[in-house]
This record gives sequence, C-alpha cells and structure tokens, in this order.
Amino acid sequence: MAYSAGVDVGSTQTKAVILNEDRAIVGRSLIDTGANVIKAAESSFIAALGQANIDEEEVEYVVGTGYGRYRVTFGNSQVTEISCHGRGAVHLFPETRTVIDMGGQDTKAISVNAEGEIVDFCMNDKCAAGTGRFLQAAAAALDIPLDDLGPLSLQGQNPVKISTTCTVFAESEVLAWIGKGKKIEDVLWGVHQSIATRSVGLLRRVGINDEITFTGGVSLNEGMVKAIEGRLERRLNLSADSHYMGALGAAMFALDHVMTGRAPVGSEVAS
Amino acid sequence: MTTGEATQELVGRGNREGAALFRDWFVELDNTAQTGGLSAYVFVMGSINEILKTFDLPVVFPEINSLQTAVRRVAHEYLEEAEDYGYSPDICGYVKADVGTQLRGGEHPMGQIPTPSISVLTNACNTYIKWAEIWERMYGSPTFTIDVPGTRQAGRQTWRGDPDFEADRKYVEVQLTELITLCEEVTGRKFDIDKFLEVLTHANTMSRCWNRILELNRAKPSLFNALTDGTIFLGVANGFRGTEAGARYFERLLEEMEYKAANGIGQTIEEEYRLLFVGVPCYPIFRRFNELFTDWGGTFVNSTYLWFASGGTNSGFQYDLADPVASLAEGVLVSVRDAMDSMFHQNVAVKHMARDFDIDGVIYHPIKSCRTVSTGLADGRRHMTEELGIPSLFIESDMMDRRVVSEAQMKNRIDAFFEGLASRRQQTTVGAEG
Amino acid sequence: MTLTATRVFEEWRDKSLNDALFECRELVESPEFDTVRRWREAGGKVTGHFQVYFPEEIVHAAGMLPFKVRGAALEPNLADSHFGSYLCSILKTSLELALSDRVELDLFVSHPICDAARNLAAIWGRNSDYPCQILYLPQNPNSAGTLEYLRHEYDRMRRVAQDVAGREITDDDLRSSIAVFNENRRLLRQLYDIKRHTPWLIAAEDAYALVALAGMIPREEHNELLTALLPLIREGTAKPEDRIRVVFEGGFCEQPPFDLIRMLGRTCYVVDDDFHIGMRWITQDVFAGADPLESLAEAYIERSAYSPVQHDLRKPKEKMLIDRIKGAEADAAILAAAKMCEPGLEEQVTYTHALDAEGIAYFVNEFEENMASFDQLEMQLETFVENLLFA
Amino acid sequence: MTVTAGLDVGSTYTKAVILAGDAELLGRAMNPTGFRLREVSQSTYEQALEEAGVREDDVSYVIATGSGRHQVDFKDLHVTDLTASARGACALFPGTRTILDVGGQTMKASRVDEAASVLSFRLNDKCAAGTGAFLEKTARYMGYTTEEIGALMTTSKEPVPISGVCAVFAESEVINHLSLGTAPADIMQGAIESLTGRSVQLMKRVRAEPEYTLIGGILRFETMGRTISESLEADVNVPEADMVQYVSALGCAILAGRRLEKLRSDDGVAAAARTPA
Repeated sequence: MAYSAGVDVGSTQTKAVILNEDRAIVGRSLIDTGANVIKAAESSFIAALGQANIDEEEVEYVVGTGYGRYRVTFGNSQVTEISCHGRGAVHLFPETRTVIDMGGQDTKAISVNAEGEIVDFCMNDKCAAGTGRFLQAAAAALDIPLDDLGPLSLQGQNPVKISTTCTVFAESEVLAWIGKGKKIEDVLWGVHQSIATRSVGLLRRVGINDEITFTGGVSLNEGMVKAIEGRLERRLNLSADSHYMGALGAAMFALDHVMTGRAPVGSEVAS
Repeated sequence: MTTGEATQELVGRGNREGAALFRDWFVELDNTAQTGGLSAYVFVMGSINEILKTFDLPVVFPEINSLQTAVRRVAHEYLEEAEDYGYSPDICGYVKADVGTQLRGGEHPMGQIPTPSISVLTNACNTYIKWAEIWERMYGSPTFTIDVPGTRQAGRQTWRGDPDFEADRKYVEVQLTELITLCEEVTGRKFDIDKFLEVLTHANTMSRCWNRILELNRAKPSLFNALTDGTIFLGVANGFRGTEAGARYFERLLEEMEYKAANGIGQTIEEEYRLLFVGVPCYPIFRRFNELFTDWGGTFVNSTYLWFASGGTNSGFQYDLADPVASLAEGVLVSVRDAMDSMFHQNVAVKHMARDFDIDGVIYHPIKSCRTVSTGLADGRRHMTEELGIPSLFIESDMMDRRVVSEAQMKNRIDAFFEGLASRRQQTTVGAEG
Repeated sequence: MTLTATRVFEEWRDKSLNDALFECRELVESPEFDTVRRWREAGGKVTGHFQVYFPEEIVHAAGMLPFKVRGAALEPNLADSHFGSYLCSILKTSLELALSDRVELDLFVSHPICDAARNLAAIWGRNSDYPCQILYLPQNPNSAGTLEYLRHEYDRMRRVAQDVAGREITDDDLRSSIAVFNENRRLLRQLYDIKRHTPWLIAAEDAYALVALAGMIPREEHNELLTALLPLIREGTAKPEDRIRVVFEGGFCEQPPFDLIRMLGRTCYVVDDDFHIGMRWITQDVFAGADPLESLAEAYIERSAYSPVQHDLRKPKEKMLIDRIKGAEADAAILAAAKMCEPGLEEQVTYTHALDAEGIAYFVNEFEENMASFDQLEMQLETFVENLLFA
Repeated sequence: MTVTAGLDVGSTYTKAVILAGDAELLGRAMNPTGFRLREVSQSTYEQALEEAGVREDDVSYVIATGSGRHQVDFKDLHVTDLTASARGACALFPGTRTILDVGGQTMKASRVDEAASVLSFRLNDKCAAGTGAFLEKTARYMGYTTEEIGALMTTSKEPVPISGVCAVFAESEVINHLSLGTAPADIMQGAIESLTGRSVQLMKRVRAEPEYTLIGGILRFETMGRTISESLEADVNVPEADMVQYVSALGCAILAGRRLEKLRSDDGVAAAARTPA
C-alpha cells in the first residue's frame, strides 16, 4: 500500500493528513503552530503517522502548504493553500465550484472547475478584518469561550451594526455596544453578520457557481454558517474535515505524484 | 558585420542607451537648478513638449521623479515628509513624494530638481490639477491647464469632420495658442515657427517608431518585457519627446526590435505564458515583482501602462506640418483622449491587446495611490472574464508606498495563479495525449 | 407629455412644522428613493446625475426628473465586488442603487470632477442598458475658448436629453425651466440666511434634509415645500443657546451620515456649509437671454460655487473658505473629508495651513456615509468644543 | 477645603481620584472595567472615597471621562479623555506643551498651551496598527508577561524591522522571526520601534513642541519612553510609575475644581449667542 501526505502550516494551527492510494484519509492531526514552525510541521506529521499507524518511509511523497509551506523541511514540494483548498473541497464534494475558506487571519474565495483546479480566487488583502481573528477578538472582549460564540449568536434577534473594520478595534466596539445596554447575543449576531457580509463580498468577486463548500476552522462555527447561508440564500457544503481541507488538498497533489509520477505543478519553481 | 557581432551590438542597446539618456536628462535638470535657469513642470499624459521644447525649456516630470524615489528605495522618507506636512496616507504617492522633494528644496536621488517657471497640465488625471495647485501656492509660478475633453460614452469617440469633434479640437487649439503666449512671456522669447516644425518632425518620428515597436512585440517569443524594458523606453518617450536625441533613440530602438524579430531573439527567459499587465507598476519592488512572474516563465508582452503613460502617443498620430498648431491640437486631443480611454475603458484596450498578442493571462494591478487607473479595474475584469474568459489575477498594492506592498502575500497569489494555469495546461496536454 | 403638475411627495402637506420636517428627514434618510419610483409610475423619465455641477435645467426642460445620485447609507452588497479597496463609499453605494433596482434611470450623467467619478460613468455603462455619459465640464474656465466650448457641450447634452425623452427641447422650454430653478435658488438662499442669522430656529439636520430633497422631487414641488415651510421656521420661538458657530466644509460630494450631522448640531451651530452644494451651485439667478444655453454656460463659468473639484485661477479655494467663514461670522471650521476622497483630502492640507495663518480654529476629520459608530468622532468634536468654550 | 473627584472609565481599567484643593491627593482606586460600567464606576469611586477617608457628600463636584463616561450616574459633568489627560499631564509636568497618549487601542497626540487647554490633536483612527494592543499580543505570544518585558528589552542587540500595517498581520511577521530563531528581545524592540515611528509621526501631525509628556498604558513598557526620546532627540516626561494610570482621573478632579470656581464666581447663565448684524 502506498501513502501520501499533506502538511498545512497555518498562522495559528498546523494540520497533517495522510492518504492511502484509494484516496482515503488514514491519518490526520491538528496542533497549534506556536513559535517554532519547523517543529510544528514535524510533530503534526508524526502525530498523523501515528494515527495511521505507519512509518515515515511508507509515505512516498509529502506536499507542504500554508503560509509556512517552505518550512516543511521534509516535504518533497510545496503548493499554495489556495490550490490545496480548491482541490480538497472538490475531493470531498465533487460538485463544488466555489470555496469559501475562513481561517485565523485570512479569508479566501476560490472558484474551481470539476478537476478542482483554480479558475479564480480572491483574498482579504489589507488587514485581518472579516477573518476568524475578528471572532477571537470579540470572544476575548466578552470573555466567552470561542466555541460558544456561534450558538450564542444564533439567539440574537436584532443584530447591532458593527462598523469597524479593524480587528483590534472590534474589541472596543463590542464593549461600546454592551455599554449601550445591547444584549450579548445581539452584539455577537452583529459581529457574525459583519464578517458574513465581507466574505460574501469576496465570493461575489469570483462568482458564485453551483455548490459552495465552506472550509477552514471557522466553518465549525454554526453561527457563521447560518449568517453566510442567510446572505446567500443557499446551503453550504460542510464537513467534519473542513479545517483539514488544505492538508487534504496537499495530500491529493502528493498522491498524484505517487500514482502518476507527475510532480505537482510549479513545485520545481517553488523549491 | 556577422550575426554574432550584430547581436552583440544590437540586442539590449535600447536599454543601455535609454539609461544613458536618462542620466543626461537629470544632469541637465541638476545644472538648471544650480544655475537657476528656467524649467517647465509637465505630466506624462499630455506633456505638450512640442511647445515647451520649441522654447528650449528643460522639462521636469514630477511623476518620474517620484517613481525614481521608489525604485531607489527612499520613497518612504519623502512620503513621510509629506504626511507630516498634513497629506493623508490615502492619497497619491506621486504627489506626496513630490511634495517631499519640494520641501527638501529639490533634493532628489538623481540630482537637484529645479523649481517650476511654468507648470503645464492636462485633465487626463484630475490629481494633476490638485497637484499643480500645490506649486501655484508654493511658488506662485503660472500653471496652465490644457483641458482635453475625453470620450463621452463608451465606444462613442468622434473624429475629424464631426461637429462635436471640431468643437473639442477648437477648444484645445485656443488653449494651445494661449499657452504659446504664456511661454513667450515666461521665456521672453518669440515663438519660433521653424523650430516648432522641427520639434513636430522629431515627435512624428518617435510616435511612428513607438507605435511600430509595440506592434513588433506580437512576435513569439516576445522581444521585450513590457513591464521592465518598456518602462525604460517610456522614460525617453516622455523626457525627450520632440527632440533629435529622442527621435534618434527610437529609430535605433526600432532597428534593434526589427533585428530581434527577424532573428527570433526573444526575452532573456523561456516564454511559457504571455501576460498582459493592466495598471501601474509596483515600483517599490520593481525588479522583484517582475521576477515573481518570470520565475514561472511568465513574460509581459504589453500593458495599458505603455499606452496611457506615453500620453497615447502609441497610437502613432502624425502631425500635419502644413497646419501645425491646428494639427497639434488634433493630435493632443486624440492622443490624450486615447490615454484616458485606456484607463476608463480598459476592458476595450484589454480586448484588443488580447486578440493581437495571443495572451495567456491578464494581470490587474490596482493601486492605493491612483483612482484614475484603479477604480474601474475590478469591474473591467468582471466583463473581460465574461467576454473573453482569459485567466486573470487581481493584486492590489501600490506604486510608491511599501507599507502596503507585501511580497509574501503577492508571491502566494501569483504562485496560486500559475498553479491554476499550469495544471489546466497539463490537463489539456494529457487530454491531447489520451 | 408634460409632468410639471406631477407631485410625488405629499406626506408633509397640512402638517405642523415639526411633523413636516419629520417626513422630510424620513424621506431623505431612506435608501429606497420612493419619490423617484412614484415619478416613474406617473410615466416620467429620470436622469441620474453624479456630483457636482450638473445643469439640471436641460433635462428638466425635456420633462425629465433630474435625480441627484448621492449614494445612500446602505451596505453595497452587490456593488462592492465591482470595485477595489482604496475607494470612497459614495461610488459603491451609488452603483448599488442601480444594481439593486432601488432606482431606475433612463440616462446617467457624471462629470470629470474627480478620477473616481469619471470611472463611474464607464462602470455604470458596463452594467446598465441605458446611455451613461460624461458631461465634459471645462477644467480650464480661464481660457477665451471656454464659453463657446461649454455652450456646445451643453447643446450636445440637450441633444442627448431630447433622444432619451423623445421630445424636442426649445429655447422657451429652457427659459421656463431656468425660471423654476431661479425660484428654487432664491428659496434656498433664504434657508441659508436663516442658518446664518438665527441658527437656533432650524436644526442642522433639518436644514440638510430640506436641501437634499431638491435632488429627489420635482423642483416645482420643492419650491412649494420651501415656500410653505420657510415662514413657519422664521416664526419659531426657540431661544439662542451658548454654542460655538461653525462652518462645515467637506460635504460637496459624499454626504456624512445623518446622525453625524445631528451630533454636530447638538454640539454647535452650523451657520454655513457645503452640504449638497450641487443643489445650489449657481450662486445667483440665471438671466436667460436670447440664448438660454449660453446663459447657463456663462453661469457655470462666472457664478458657480467653489469646491475642491473645480480649478479656477480666480477662485483660490482657501480664500473662498475664509470668505465663507467670515461671511457667516463663524468661530471655527469643521474641515471634513470623505474617506479616500483624493480632492477632499488634498484640499484639507491647504485649508489647515490657510486657517493657521488666519488664526481661525478648525477641526479636521474624515467620515464615511455609512459609518455607524461615532464615539471616536464625537469624543474629538467634544474636545474641540470644550477647549474653545473653556479656554 | 473643597474636595473634588475624577473618574476615568477606560476601555480596560476604571480609575478614581479624590482631590483636596487642586493639589492634595487624598485617595485613588483602580479596577478592571469589564462590561458592567455603572457598577464598576460606582465601586471604584467608593474604594477611592474609603482610601481618602471622606464621605460621598463631602465631594462637591465630580467629573467623569473615558469611553464609559456617560455610564457614570453620579457625575456632575463629563469631559473627553483628551481634555482630561491634558490637564492631568500639565498638573504633573507644568512645562508640558505636547502630550502623547498611547493606550491599548488608541494613540493620541495633542498640543496644549500654558493654560493646559488643547490647541490641536490627532488620533490614529484608521486601524490599531502599532498601538499598545500589538505590543501586548507580541509579548504574550512569546510567553512573557508585560512585567518581564522591561528586563528582556535591555538585552536587545539588533532589533528586527516589524513593518506590518495590520496589527494582526504584524503578529505573523513576529511568528516568522521567531521561527527563524530571532531573539525575542530583538523582536520586542523591533515592535517598540515601529510603534515609536508611528507615535513620532502622529506628534508631527500636531506640530509638536517641547516639553513632551508621554502617558497611557504603554508606559508599562519601560523602554518606550527612552526610544521615543531618542527618536525625538529630546527629553520626554514620564509620570511616576504609580501615577501613570491616574493622569486622566487626576485631570478630571482638577477640572472639577476649576469648574466649581467658575460656577461660584458667575451665576452660570450662558452668554447669548452672537448673530451677524
């Protein structure tokens, strides 16, 4: 049995996925990136190997992705997370033509074809406004566990208007609303709405086609899911593996090489 | 002369001679500043060099001074100086770098910049007008706006013979004659018609050659990099417009390009993808920006920049020496209008270039500094995609302000863009094999 | 077909001043522009014009409603993806009005006043099926050729309006339209006299709303409104309070949010401003002579309000501002600019240096039409006022 | 002897100061603000009263400031942060002409006259890039408490440039440097220097003049004062460590005294508004 692996080194978390030649996930791991990126890549890989219960030698090809992809020292090549998210999403949901990925500090809208190849994409450029970090700031301000944000926001009846774009300012604006006597859930619902608006804006830039798959850590936040679905008036594809999507896509590229001997596009350039 | 020697002699000559002329130009400006001689401040979109050179006025292009501070990695010092003076971080970086230069008494990495005896501007960019107002207030020197009516509605340009066109042309002509009178006052010299005809002749040569050179880049592989080499050519096209040196330079540049075309000599790298650039270059990381594309075998074969930043002279308009002032008016009207069209109706420009240059990808580069070129790009791109379906990349940064230029972010997007191009090309070739 | 009898805003009639003003504010604050829809339902055609110096008389003479496209306080959900990041808000929300079918036009006209506005005509044109044009106002009003040029450009606009309206525009049509607008200009000048002399008689946001209405209802109707309300305002009994008198500069294009103007009015008396200057840019009556188009062209060149997007060697803007401040006997100036507004932000620098030289106090700030929280701005404004009052 | 009070309900901390005359500090108190502003301002006020050993009705005038100033039910008047901190800073350093106040999320520069009234001021209202929050995040990220930072900084040899326009993006620059093995001290100092650059620029916007006084939460980073004074090439006043947090509250208490005099001197009737002839 031949195996491939993908390691996605993100700004906050590092994920690894191991695929067997039947394209089945046999191992996955998720750890905090922390200060030492190189180490994070290694340990997540080892953890995934452990879960797959195989040796490093059995993995024929490793693709690194994420902002720290060049720090995956044991990787055979690198592919951008944009390509990987597209590839991963289409693997899990073949009808996917648009991907929205919401991570720690960036949000991407990607349009893909049936092969999972990038047709077009768009990202938040200027600052971390409208990213997962915005939610973290709100959670910190209200001193609420991140995971409770979604459920709580769903109890919001009349969302407040969050006008600030700056993630750091979000904190003070949230507190200002509370100070004005607004209900926490209404403020939170407002925060989710404002992020949803921005991400739908990104989606419109690449065009919204067929099925939309929501990836990245924030896709586990049901409040955000509802907020985006509400604006789009359509359902999003969701998967328990959605925040492994980058690593999964990377592993798919790696598997191409294992099966066809063809190096992932551009790897010769990247390295 | 053997082909080997010819290649030695010809290939890259334009870049070498362009750089030399560029240095000469700034030496002239430095001398002018030292001796307190007269000088004219002008802009790339409608410099009206044809008249200014008739009065032998050294020309200062503040736009070019500003971009030079970025290329030489000192722009941030000038920008901060202007921002401390009160200018917002959100406005044109060219304006701010120039304000910085003026506040430093003309001190510039290329040499001393003289103060304006006269400033000539067009409405091709409204910020030109706000900019010239700054000099008006700083120096009280005369500014003259050549107001050039542009295209009223997409695809509805009027031409010679149409009453609306004649009204526009006449308006421009009246202003040109007023400018001539103003130049006579400023220089204390009479307008020399013979000198004027000579200048127009040189300008005609340059426009003709420039137009042909751009056409030649349709060759496969392309002959010059529209982004890097092209910017050098632009410098001469603007600074030396209407001069003998400029005319001679473009004749020799055309000779070089004809030779490269005839011998199939392309750019320095293997041409994998032919790219079209829309917008203004990223001067803070000028070379590096280009490498991010050439690393993938992407070459820039044309750009809207070569179009509007040459004031529309790429259209090759030839002045009629029998009726010089009226013809200059028509030329200015047609060229500047054309430059504006390449910004406001850039989707049309892209459509033509994509057809003529066999484009694999279009790179849109909107910038914080410039609403003139950037405002329409996102919408133009939408329509280009619907109409032509050519893969395109949209990266926002700036032409001056390194604070909003993140190379890491850019590389990520550019890599992803080429990964898309490459894998689709792989698929099609695989498909062909299968 | 003539629609001069058509009325689209009846809500204010037979109401007390306060209730009438309430209706006016409601209408101006709403992003739905019902009056424009009602006009269409009555069979009328609409010309949307974008900032600042549009000769409304010409399309009015064709029986069309000149509608001032001034954005709106809404999220540009559809328009946003047509633009980049570094851009003023009014461009996006204005296009949003069209893309979301809130307003339907028959003709859209923009001016070359700023680089964003010129792009807007092209963008609007790529996304709609009616003619979208640039009226090329002269950027060199100091040339001997300007009057003849502008007269011809206005005539071109007349031809365009005729095609869209499907009827001829005679010189007499133009003369009677000019008469209607002269009356409107006279009434608006009276409103500003009230602001200058008895600012406590009308709240800043009410005066603002009254001017804004001119851009969204027939001028005949606007004249009726002002004729009825101005006397009631003058009869007001409110007492003067100890507030500083300020001139607001920076509302020539994108408009600050209503609540910001309200907040401003709570803290000081806004005795003069350039809110919706495009509704009152011809500063005196137009004397329609033998050639009404030439009269209009002459009015633009000789008697138009200054703004950061007009360059006239005879009207240095810092001098014009100081005249405005002295003319209104104001204590200070609020120098605002819309975020990302190149001309506005550039002018601020000139203004601050000129006011420093004159020793006039000023407060510099940036706004965005759909900003929601003013805590920061309010805090700064209060500081400014506190230190003027308790110095 | 007149007793006045100043309340500063800031975004992170709420502080109270009780003053006798306009010099003698009787008591003070500080608590985290949280989001129950009414309660926290009441309790902080009471603690200060207790320390001062006076009863609530001994206090003749209370002025509140800070983002939560409107939630202080027992205030007689409220003024803004800028007005209050200017008075406070000038009380501590009478020669002050320019004040730089760097807090958690805002950076304010103001120029004042000898009467301590604000002539000109600017805020960083665009985004939080280069505010205290960024330094806090950086320190926390590298596993240091704010207290430890001071000592750490002194070991910095070659600070690395931190350019990020966005505080959050800047964080990932920090991560990059760490993974490249850069010394935390150098990263921290780099962050401080980028912040200093922004501060000095903001001060230039108000045409800063000496004496300069630095206030705000940022002073928890001891090296900040030094770096700023270096880049200004001038001395910078820094309040005593135990007064740093109380500058605005102090300013309020002083203003309260002034206001009281004014009210006692004139009958407080507003002068009629002028109108053009």
